[in-house]
Amino acid sequence: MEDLNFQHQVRARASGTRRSAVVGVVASGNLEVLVERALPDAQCVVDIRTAAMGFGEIWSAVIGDFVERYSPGGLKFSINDGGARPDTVSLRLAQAVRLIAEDGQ
Amino acid sequence: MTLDEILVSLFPDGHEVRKDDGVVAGTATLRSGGRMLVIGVADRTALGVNEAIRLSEHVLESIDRGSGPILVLVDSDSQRMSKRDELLGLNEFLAHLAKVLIHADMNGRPTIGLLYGHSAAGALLATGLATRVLVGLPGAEPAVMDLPSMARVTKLSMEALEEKAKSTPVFAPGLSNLEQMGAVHMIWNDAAPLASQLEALLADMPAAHDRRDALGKQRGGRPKAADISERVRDLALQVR
Amino acid sequence: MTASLDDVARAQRARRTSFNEASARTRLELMLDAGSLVEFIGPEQREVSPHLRIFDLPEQFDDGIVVGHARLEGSPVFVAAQEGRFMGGAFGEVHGAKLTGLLRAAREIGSIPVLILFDTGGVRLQEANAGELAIAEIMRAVMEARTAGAKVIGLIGGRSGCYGGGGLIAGCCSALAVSEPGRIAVSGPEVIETNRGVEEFDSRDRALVWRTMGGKHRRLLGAADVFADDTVQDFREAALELIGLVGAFGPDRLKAEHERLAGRLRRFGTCKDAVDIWTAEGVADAETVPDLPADRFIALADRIGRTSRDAR
Amino acid sequence: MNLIETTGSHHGLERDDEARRGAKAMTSWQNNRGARDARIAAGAGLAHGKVVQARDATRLLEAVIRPGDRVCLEGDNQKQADLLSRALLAVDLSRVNDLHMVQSGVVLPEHLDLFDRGVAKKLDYAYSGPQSARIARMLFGGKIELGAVHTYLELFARYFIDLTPHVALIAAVSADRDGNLYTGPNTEDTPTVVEATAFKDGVVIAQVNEIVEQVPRVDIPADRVHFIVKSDKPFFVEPLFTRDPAAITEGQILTAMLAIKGIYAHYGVQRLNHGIGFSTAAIELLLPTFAERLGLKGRIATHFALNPHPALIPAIESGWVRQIHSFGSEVGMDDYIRARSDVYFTGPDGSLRSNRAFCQTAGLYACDMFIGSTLQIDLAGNSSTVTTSRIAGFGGAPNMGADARGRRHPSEPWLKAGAEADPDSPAALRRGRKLVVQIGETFGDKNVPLFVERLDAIELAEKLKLELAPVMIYGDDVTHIVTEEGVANLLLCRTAQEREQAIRGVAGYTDVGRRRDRAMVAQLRERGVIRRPEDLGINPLDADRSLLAARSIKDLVRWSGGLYAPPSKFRNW
Repeated sequence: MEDLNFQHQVRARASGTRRSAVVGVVASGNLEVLVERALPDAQCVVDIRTAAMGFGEIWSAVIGDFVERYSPGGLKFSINDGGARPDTVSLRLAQAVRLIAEDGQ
Repeated sequence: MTLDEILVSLFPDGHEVRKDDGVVAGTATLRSGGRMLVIGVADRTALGVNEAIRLSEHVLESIDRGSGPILVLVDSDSQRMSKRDELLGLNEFLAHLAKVLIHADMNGRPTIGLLYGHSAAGALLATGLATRVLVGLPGAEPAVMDLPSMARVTKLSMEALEEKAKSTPVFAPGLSNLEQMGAVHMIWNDAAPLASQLEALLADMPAAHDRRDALGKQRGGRPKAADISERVRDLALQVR
Repeated sequence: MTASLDDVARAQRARRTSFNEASARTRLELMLDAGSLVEFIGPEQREVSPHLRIFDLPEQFDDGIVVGHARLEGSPVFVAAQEGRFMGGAFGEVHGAKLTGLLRAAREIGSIPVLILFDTGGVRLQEANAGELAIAEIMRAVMEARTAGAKVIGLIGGRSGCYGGGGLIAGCCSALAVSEPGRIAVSGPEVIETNRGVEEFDSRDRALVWRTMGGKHRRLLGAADVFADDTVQDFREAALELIGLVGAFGPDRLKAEHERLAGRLRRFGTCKDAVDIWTAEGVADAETVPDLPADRFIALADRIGRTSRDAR
Repeated sequence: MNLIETTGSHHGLERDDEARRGAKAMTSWQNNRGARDARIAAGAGLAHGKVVQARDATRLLEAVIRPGDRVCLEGDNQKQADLLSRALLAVDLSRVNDLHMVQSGVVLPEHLDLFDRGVAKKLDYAYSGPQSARIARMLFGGKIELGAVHTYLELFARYFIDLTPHVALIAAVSADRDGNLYTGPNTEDTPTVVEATAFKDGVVIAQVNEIVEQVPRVDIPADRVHFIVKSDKPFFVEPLFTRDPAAITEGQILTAMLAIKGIYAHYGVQRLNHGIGFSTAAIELLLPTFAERLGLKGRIATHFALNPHPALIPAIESGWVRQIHSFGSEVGMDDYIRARSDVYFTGPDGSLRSNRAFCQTAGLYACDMFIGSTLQIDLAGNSSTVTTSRIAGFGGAPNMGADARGRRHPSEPWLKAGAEADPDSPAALRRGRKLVVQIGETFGDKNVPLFVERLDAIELAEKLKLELAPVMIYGDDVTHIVTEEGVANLLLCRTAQEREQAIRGVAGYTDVGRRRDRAMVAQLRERGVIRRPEDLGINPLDADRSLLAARSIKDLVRWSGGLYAPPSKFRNW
């Protein structure tokens, strides 16, 4: 397993009021993303534990594009990865943002 | 110890326990003079639908007509792995046996398991692990999963698995591992008469309440189970 | 009670959603009254398995099971749903302890039913001893909860089926609902083939696997009382039906179960294949049973009339 | 002497001598006919009429086949003359050896065992899917003398020019006593193989599942068949074209949505061929849902050159598809096809008539689009399914995925593609272009990237000293690449550099993708060379499995009204 951590300063706070949400499942080629509204508005943190070693550069690119596109301010993402492909990672991150953007608990 | 040696050592006052095609059943006289139902699986026999229905029948009959504690002797294979057994619903037969034992235990017929040989997987769940107190005899060799199968599935070498097994009791076969988990409550001394050890246990039988997770925590085998189940229980009671 | 707009939307989605395909969380979200689920020790608590790290394997924040409290048609229920895609839904230490705790609460309360959405290959290999013991504790807790008056309903239709110790827990439940893709057994097809050879059981012959272990066979045997079509809404309805059907547990149940199982052995003990059993039950064209659509199959099962009601 | 017999093979000369000995009265211009008659006479002792017992199959082959013969052992990506391949493997090496196998498919283990044992020596073939790893090892080890790897149509063509079989070993469903053959839904290559063999003095031996009074229809007339061997078991057929909808991912659905909106709808593609991957299965399953909501029914995907894909059942049942001609059949589809003869080609008996050669030709000339997946794409758009340790062959994809230079009839998509590629030429003199689309996810199984700087096929060609690298589809034939990141329209690229950046621009997070020139990619996007999901009005979050018309094999059975009977390995009931 490999642990990765990315921290970004972002333009704006993510919308919605939900405190946390989880999408995806840890399985071969899949991942789970736990997202929590736990940070100052201008910050975004992504913690990753991945079964696929040596893909740090790709993660960095995927997370960079994601943060640029969605401006997920105030959100902390925790990822358990079963070796998902980058497009699956992007999709799950987008799904997590959509889910936490809902109102409610 | 062989089954006969065990029975003699357990019941010096006599027993009518018979073995038939690997299925053990009968009654025995305790030192205290009371009677005890004895059932079990011997000779490393696989536990299939035929064996399970016979065993549960003895227990149900005894619930109706007998009294006293129940002893479950275990030297079995795994559950019987066959098309026929699964076709006929082996899970129901094994669950039925376990249910009958649990029910008896909860209703004044305390159950003791005595693991003296091998056992594995579904067979262990339906017998020894369905009793209130599971006792191990030295030399018993339970294996929830055998290491070669584990090696195949995990794609780790036997050496690697054996190395890991040194640092944790959580996956490898063996009596002491199950003891640390809290599954085996105690290991008797096979050099001393078993009868007195049985009498001592019966005299000081723990309550029917399942405390195996607490034992596993105390013995360091299961660091989280007791706390997690307790927390869930508390949370669930709060929402009432 | 009139359904809220949320519940109407929920029911529509639940009717369209395959139970087999849905995740554990989606099953619960769509099966239970809208927004009613309160999860205990959710993923944000990060109570992961303490053992998977030994094998350098990824963890899941909820260890593959969701447990909580919710409402079903307005009434309280406890629920547990296994995620069959994480480690095959297998029982590990934390995974199992969550269900044990839930059942222990159900025993203390006595009146709130427990729904278990099984989706499991059995014991998690990497923590086999802890998983095996967790199953033993769950079986005990199910029986104690039932004895205290709680109904424990098993719902089986996930992709990992209900194998190994999961099959034994299912056998302890008050009643089961199963769908066609659902499977209930102890030994998995590959396990039988590996140990006994391909002549005993060809695990790649999936038609054989399903007619030996699948939902239709289990329903016809009476091992499951309700056959659900593979939608989340059907499982909701099945759960409601079973909660209504199940009576109190007592020793008479175990005797009746004994008769039921002994009778099964007498009648079908020499059958070589599920088709022989169905034929012995008087089903004409028994080999077509796997192809029957749900409504016709349910009519057939009802006509044969085998059930484990009051006998488990 | 004709061309074939002057290729210098000493075996050929030996056979001529033998022919002279066997038929003294013959003129020197009919040696081959004499030789053929002698072979038949040698086998006749084992036959009652034309029928030979299965246990005598090896003896029959020893009697009929000569060392060094060109032998076509029928086998393609689906059906296999498996009894005859086992019989051939068992021959006495002193009587039969050093054969030159000319066959579509190297699929069964026995096909390669022939070379290990020395029964065969040289190989010309088209497809080797299941044996791709072993055939690579044997080629490296020099166990096989390779002629060439072909496309199906190309190998068929050579059957009539310079690779004509001396003996064809074929498979059919049934035969009558005279030798009329019914090949059933899996007719596939048989008419082509028999045509080349029987009309050029070769011997045709058929294995059949049963011998009947009257065959349901005559697929091969009796006078082209010399021996019949009754097999105990039906010949093997691989369900190669069945894709379980349960395994289709959200990424594949997104990619399929992009293809439908960005290509099918854009060009109005009605006549087409689909490859066998999950991405194209996703397209098939999105037709009655996503594409229907876009109002595309009747405007796209109406006529196919295609095997009977089970995944197409919902589209057929929803009235999308007018006509399908097939290379072969598909296991479990027979009853469905029979009941949907408006759509499929069927014989007077009601069952499917497939024909690989005609269908390949149809795909090449009468289809406006090929869409399929591949394993590797390089910066010029060349693609290959070869990796350094696997040689899967070509099969039919290059015929489908090539612009037919001989095409003369116009159609809207063809003309539109031609205009995009060459806007400056006068319309009346401008060739159209076939749409050749490569579809796939940027990372494949085990996170292996689809895009590479250099194809593994080149390394393989160097190792094996091949003159040509095994390229599945050449870059200059490829018109579009679709990934989850977007659609690249290579027709609109004017320079090699633009082409490279267009490819990099849809290569996602692969090394190739991350090394893009971001400014140039942005510019290409403005020109519409690259189109992202949002450019096509598609939200990736909408790419959900609930969009699939069928999400399981069971759903396909339901759509078919119970007519589709999937093989056991695809069932979960």
